[in-house]
Amino acid sequence: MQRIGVFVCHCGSNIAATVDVKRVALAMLSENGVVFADDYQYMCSESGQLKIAQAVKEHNLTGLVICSCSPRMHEATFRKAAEKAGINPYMVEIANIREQCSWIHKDIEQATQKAIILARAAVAKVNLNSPLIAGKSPVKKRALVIGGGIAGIQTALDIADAGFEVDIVEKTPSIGGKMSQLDKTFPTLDCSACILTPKMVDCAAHEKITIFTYSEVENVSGFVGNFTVDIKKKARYVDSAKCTGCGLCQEKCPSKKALSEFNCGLSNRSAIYTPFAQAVPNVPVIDPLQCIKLKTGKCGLCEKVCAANAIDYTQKDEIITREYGAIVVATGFDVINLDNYDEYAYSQSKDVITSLELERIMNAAGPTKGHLERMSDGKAPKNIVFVQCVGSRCADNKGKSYCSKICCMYTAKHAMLIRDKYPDVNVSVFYIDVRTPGKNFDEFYRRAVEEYGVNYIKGQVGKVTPEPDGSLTVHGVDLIDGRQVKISADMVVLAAAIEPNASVRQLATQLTASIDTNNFLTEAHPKLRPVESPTAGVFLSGVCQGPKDIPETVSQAGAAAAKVIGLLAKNELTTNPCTAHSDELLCNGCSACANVCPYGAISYQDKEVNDHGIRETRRIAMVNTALCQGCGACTVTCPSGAMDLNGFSNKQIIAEVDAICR
Amino acid sequence: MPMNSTESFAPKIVAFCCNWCSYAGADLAGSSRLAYPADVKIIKVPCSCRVNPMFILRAFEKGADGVIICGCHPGDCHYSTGNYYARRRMTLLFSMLEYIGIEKDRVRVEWVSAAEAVKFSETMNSFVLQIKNLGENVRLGDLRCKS
Amino acid sequence: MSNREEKVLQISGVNPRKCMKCGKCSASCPSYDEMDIKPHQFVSYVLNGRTKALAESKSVEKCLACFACVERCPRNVEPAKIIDAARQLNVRQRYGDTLSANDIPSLIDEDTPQQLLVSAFRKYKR
Amino acid sequence: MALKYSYYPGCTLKNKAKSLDITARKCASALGFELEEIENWQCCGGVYPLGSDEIATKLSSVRALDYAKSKSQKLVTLCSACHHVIKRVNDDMKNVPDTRMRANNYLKLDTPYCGETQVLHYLEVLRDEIGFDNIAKAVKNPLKGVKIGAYYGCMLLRPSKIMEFDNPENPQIMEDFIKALGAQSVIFPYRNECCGGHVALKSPESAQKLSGKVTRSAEGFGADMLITACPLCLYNLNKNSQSDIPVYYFTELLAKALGIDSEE
Repeated sequence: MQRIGVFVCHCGSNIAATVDVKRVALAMLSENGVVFADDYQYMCSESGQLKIAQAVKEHNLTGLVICSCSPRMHEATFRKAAEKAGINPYMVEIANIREQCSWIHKDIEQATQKAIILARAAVAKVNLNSPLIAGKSPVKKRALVIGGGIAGIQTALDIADAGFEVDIVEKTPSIGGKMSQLDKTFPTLDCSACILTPKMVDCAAHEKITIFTYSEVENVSGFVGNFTVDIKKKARYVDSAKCTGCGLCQEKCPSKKALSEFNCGLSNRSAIYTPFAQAVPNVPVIDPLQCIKLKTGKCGLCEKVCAANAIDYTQKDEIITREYGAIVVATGFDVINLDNYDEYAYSQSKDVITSLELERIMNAAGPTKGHLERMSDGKAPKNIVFVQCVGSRCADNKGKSYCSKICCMYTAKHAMLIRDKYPDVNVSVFYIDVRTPGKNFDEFYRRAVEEYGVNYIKGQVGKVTPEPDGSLTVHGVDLIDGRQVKISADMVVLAAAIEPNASVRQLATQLTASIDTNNFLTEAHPKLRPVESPTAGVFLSGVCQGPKDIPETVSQAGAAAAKVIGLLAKNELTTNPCTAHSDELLCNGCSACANVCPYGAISYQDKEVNDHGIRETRRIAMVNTALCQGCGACTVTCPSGAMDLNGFSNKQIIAEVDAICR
Repeated sequence: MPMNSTESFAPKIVAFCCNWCSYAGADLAGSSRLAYPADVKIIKVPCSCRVNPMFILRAFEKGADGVIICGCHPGDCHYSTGNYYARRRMTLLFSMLEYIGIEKDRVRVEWVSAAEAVKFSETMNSFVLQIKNLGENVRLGDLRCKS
Repeated sequence: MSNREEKVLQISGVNPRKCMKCGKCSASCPSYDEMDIKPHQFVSYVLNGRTKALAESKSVEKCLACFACVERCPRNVEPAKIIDAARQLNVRQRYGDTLSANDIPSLIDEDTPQQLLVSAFRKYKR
Repeated sequence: MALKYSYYPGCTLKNKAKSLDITARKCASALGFELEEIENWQCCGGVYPLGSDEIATKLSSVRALDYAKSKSQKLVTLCSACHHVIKRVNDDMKNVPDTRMRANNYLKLDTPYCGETQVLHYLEVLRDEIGFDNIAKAVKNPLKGVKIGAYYGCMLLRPSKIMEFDNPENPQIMEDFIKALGAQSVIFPYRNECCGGHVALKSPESAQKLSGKVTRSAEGFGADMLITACPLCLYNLNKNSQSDIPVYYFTELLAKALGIDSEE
């Protein structure tokens, strides 16, 4: 027989304003097993926890029910408090009377009634709880970082500097990511490559870091501390060990029609290529769709000119299996496809470009060697119009519902840089709102307006019409002036929304990490655990979690690294004791449970049992508690009812059902 | 249709929510103050695949008027495949309910992610309305269970 | 909210609160210069209880029903439906007609398509 | 067996736009499909009633749609206005329960009409059912060297969610049609901007301004002529744009290319 104590939290007025907490406590006193019930302002506070300890001592309690906020919030807090007070932490149940009661109901009577029922169910469950002891599992002291942009690079460097091994998996031929494509960075206008390339080189040189470029995650299994990951190294057709990075192969390659991914398709590249001069590693790859040798068998020029004998047309994709204690997702973003925005004539005119394309045009290593030119005729533009919020903040299925966050600042940057370098060029920016929260951000935008004379127009553009003379007419509205404006421009730059890299969907499934409706990875808690995924051992870094700029990305990357270091520093982890177990007298060894177990945690043993005096050897299911994650699939599948789950046993759930329906 | 009694009739509804998606979705509905009727009481389970059809029948025996099972979206299960098992089991339960002459609309399966607070609240509102339209569960209630 | 505002909202089926005031409707409107109340203002006129002014505006008859604002609105607000609802308020009233059969002969030529007359009667007359 | 469609000609095609009707029918039989005129069709009203409470103004469309349903045929239209109205009413009948219920209450059909009929524009028949490559094969007099601007106007394209005709900002169907006839298509940005025909009766000055923009834009990009599907656009561009650029119905060109005599 349990001796249960019930504690009803006011949560300030969050609960107490809608739920009559005294009545809930009083009602619990007549429940089976309850010997003590009380209410308090803040149960999670130190004095609240002290109250629990006192009651345990005074009333010799064996189980606790806390009626408070969601267990996702403070279950761990109260379990610790119980342990301190000398009760097994798994003898605690939470009745969620805040998120699932006081916050959604207005009527005090109704909410109080519901709180009583929820508390009743928790009491019924605790009556059947039994003490559980958590097991231990070892931690593999290596981290995997998926994605080699600035987020992945920073995370990897921070983890490696703490002395742990890190692997970076990057799907393109070089690390560097989107930041390597940028020309200058706001709000300081320092050159992106100047601050990024040293970090890339550091990564390559770090003894604790292994970089797998041109590689993808193929499969993930295991759990926190013990992940096993298959990495596919795509055939590079170049032996990285032999290649000296001289670049002669690229120079001689006769196939030069492919569009350069790095330059956003604005220039061409050879079939054998490194994406950009500072690529890490400085080892080219052969694009099999463009290579004449791989397509037709003829050519082989690169092989002939390679003094290091590094070319290998027979290379095949390779699978490498590695073990990790923690995984960081840093898959970054892409600019949205603009097919839904043909009113801006992006597909109809070469002089309508995205902001990322403008970065390449402004960059000395870009398609125009840094000269501001129109992509259609190479002429210098005299009038440039920027359009903000293209595909952001939409509620129409065409675009994204969120604000892409970085566009206001990079547009101000572009406008300022152009006015600085080409003072005779007129620059107009159509905006809906200018959003510049951030250190020195609004000052930066104001400088664009006040010092550089950028013409900011409040209003959106309805349509861009290409004209017979090659110019573009921008049809917009000036809401402050109250008139339609038509600007004749030579170049239109669209601040297109950003979205998570498409690979993240599949990756989320592999990692069983949840993603939101916009394909951003979900954090464990939006405020308190912003760099952790709800899946233990999986961490988030950079834009894969939500739009952010470089400084924010770098801080989040560092935070993710700190979390990983905290995990890898442990020698072993406490495992979840809520695992399955089978009753050897009921088990008939049918294998149904092993067939549904996603973790291969169930095996069979021939074991001698004593069934009511009859001794015989039977085939019996055994659960490996280190592997079992406690989903409970086996418990429902088991035809004889032998499988049950600690913490969520059949009897416990039925007791909750009964208490609710009573 | 017992439309006129829907005002006074407060159905008993049990909602099984998986710990990773739907329970979190319910929490988010709470912190976003998206109301749904107090008739819904949530039982947390690790995964929708932990819900034994027997629990549902038990709830009906004990006088529940509707049972709803919420899990992660297909493909997003924290345990990879649990929600697929749940879906298959519930399909069988539906045909069994139909076979024994019970309105299968008293049971619903919905996928609600941790981010879908609006969907959670809308689902609960519509389910309660559906149960109110069906009226009290009289056919499944076990008289021995009535006090 | 007055009866008239409610009526406009009910006829139009539009939720004006979805508007984020970007002005893309006004940027797209081919009749902008002819209108006294501009497309992006339709929403705030309804929200601020100025539907009477909206119904009496020139815009009511200047809207071309070309649906450029509907197509391009990033928030699915459909401004064309608001101004059409304001027009409906007028023509559904007694003496709300702004065209009579007697006016027709002076307005047409030998090529005028029937379609134009039919739609004009829908637009200007109960 | 020839493909058969229920055909809704509409008021103007029986009168001022007879050539649109005649050439369309003749081309249809040359291309192996038949337009069966819906019995006792009534005028669609010319404009789609935007009010969510409008029922009576939608009934003529529903009758035509139900007729096509009873014959298990797709409903084909030619005039942009008719197409716009009937397609949108059909969408209401399919997706707006209140309109569906009240319209059916009025009509008292044997079985309620719930948006079952598929509504096609003649151009969609050419593209999706016949195929532009087959049309190219049937062309006897290719319109070599002719530069043609396709003027879409508003009603075929918008709102694209419901019309589902083509990309509303960068449509291709008429350009592909022009190419199938052996001519050269001229893309000009005003091809999907309104010509102002809707106010041609009471604000001719607006109609002049707007239609002028359309023809100037087309001429600027080198179009020799314009084609359209809409009798009102054709009238307005001819009368109000103050340009001499010829405007034809697309079916007139089709007839010419197929070598069909377009006289009655």
